[in-house]
Amino acid sequence: MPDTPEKSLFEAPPMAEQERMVEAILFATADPVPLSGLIDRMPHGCDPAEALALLRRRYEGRGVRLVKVGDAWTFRTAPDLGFLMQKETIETRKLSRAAIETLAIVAYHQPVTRAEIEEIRGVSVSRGTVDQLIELEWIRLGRRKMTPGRPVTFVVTQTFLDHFGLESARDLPGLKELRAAGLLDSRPPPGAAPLAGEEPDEEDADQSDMFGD
Amino acid sequence: MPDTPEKSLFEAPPMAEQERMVEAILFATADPVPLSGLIDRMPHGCDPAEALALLRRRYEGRGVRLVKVGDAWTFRTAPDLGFLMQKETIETRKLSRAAIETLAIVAYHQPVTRAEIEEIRGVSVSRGTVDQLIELEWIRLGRRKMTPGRPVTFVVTQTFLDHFGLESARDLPGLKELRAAGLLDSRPPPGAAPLAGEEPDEEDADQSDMFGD
Amino acid sequence: MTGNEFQEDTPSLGDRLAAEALIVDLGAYEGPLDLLLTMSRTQKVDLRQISILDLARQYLAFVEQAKALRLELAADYLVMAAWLAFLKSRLLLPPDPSEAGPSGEELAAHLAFQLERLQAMREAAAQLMARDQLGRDFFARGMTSDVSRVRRITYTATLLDLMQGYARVRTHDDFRPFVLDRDAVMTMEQALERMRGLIGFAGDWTDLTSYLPEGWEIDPARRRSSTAATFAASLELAKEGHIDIRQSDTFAPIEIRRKSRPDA
Repeated sequence: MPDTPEKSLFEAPPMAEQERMVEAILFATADPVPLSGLIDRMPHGCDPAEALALLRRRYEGRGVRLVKVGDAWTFRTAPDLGFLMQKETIETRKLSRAAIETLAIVAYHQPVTRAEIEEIRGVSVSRGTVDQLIELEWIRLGRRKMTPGRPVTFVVTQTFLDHFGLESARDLPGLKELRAAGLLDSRPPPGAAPLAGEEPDEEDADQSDMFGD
Repeated sequence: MPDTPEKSLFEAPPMAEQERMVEAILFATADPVPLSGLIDRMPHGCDPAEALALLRRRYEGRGVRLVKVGDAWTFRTAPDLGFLMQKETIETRKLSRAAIETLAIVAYHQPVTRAEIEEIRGVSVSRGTVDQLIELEWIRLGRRKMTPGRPVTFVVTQTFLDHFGLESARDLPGLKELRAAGLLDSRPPPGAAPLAGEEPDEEDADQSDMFGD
Repeated sequence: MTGNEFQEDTPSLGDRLAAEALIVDLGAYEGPLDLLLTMSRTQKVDLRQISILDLARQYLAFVEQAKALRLELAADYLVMAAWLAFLKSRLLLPPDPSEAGPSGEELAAHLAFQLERLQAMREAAAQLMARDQLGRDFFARGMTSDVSRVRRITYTATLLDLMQGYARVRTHDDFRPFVLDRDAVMTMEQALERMRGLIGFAGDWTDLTSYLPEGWEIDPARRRSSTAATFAASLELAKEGHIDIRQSDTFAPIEIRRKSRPDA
């Protein structure tokens, strides 16, 4: 608008550019943005009201629409596509410590029986914990063990590997590597030294056994 | 694909409609959605790949862009408009020089072992450095190396690609030049011959896998 | 070019200042390789044409100076110094055919390669960090709860949680400060469970000691443990509003009774 009396020192950006700016701001902002908020954030001399009108027209009939909420503006998905959004509201919760430890033991020792998990953790494994891990599809039943009572075993699933970004359970670091990475801060007590010296090796041996290569 | 033999009972929606659907799904999510995720959520018979190509063209030069991250898709604001977004910026933890270099080494040499990182940097990798990068979800465990000791390896993640606006690890700046100059070879020190005999070949095989060329 | 020989023996003022600066900033270097890379920059040539011999001399001179200044050098620096001294002798002496192992040239070439590679990684890291970054230059969708229809709870954990969890369970045995494996121990949970079943029958004030499990009142260790547990459990029950507690005098028997609830 070169003919406005209070013409700024700097030319305002072209309208197409202002439209892009409004588009980016509304996209990235969590809450609807009032017109005043747009004016504040855009370069001097911009006219967000006009940019909004253009943008609104541009998104007409698209998968998302520019809508006015009170006196603020925001993008919303088109109402007729709501059926696609059903998976969008997922509430994530942190897994309990008991569940993480149980899961870790299954991952490192699979196939492992419930009794073995309890032996390693030193506490009984609640039914709910195992159920939860099965429901999450992170562990599943493996082959029965050929020991008295033929107990069922647990193994981790492909879903587990996907979730934790692992190519295989074999890629999990062993105790020695955990220690090297500083994930294992605690040091064995001085008295237990000879045992600690052997332990990592044994661990590694266990593991390659476990995954049978 | 109307000529496929197992043609579905319901006609797939027209491409313009599929484009709207992809647009709505991707607009609603902050995280990249893999092609498989789109296929899962869209009506049977849809071809999101084609819809994505159309959509990408539609958003060219706009305030937001459709970008590919690994095998997933997402909308991101145009980088030239970053200056408008200062209010949204979350203060990111400043990475140490060691962490930045380690990250670069993982990205360019993946899959890479801790020993290889140390060999390249000439110092031991401090505890916490790898930790921090894993916590940022920029690196993750890769396949174990088929060398003595079967050490764990590190590779970069999709989150890393997303953060640095890379479509794939192949698009790392200067990758081709570095490879041509032989600077990505794992060249063992002279005298360490017996081990070196097998390793480089395998390394190359692994790497071309990773960068998929 | 001709000045080169001369310079090696008597370093110029500039070189000396540079070396002193290096010593002062030793803490800024991440190990000997980093220091060598910095020194190699003073040669102002392509890393592939660098003179490893010059570099070795420079490094050894640096270590000597540091020693003269009684600066503490990390072991890494001394190991590198020893290795470079060995390399220097190999480069200077004519090759001995009877000697096994790689030649000086091979070793020097590898060091040059290492320096070049480290430099390349540094540059790559800088290029990487100079890229447009998510959350700084470009941005993700700000609002993600666009539609709220189905609410599904997913549980999440990170690989770090998993590895730390495993580390925790695999090490707790080593660190259990003491172990309550004695059978003469009653926990408060056990006492609480026992009392919950019993208080329903106790209408009037009853001595707390009558709640001790059968057989536990004789053995002193068992009596001590069960008394403490039962007492703690009764406090818990009082707190929950199930019972009243009284003690008429110091050391007098502690008595409890079920609380009569107004709504019961």
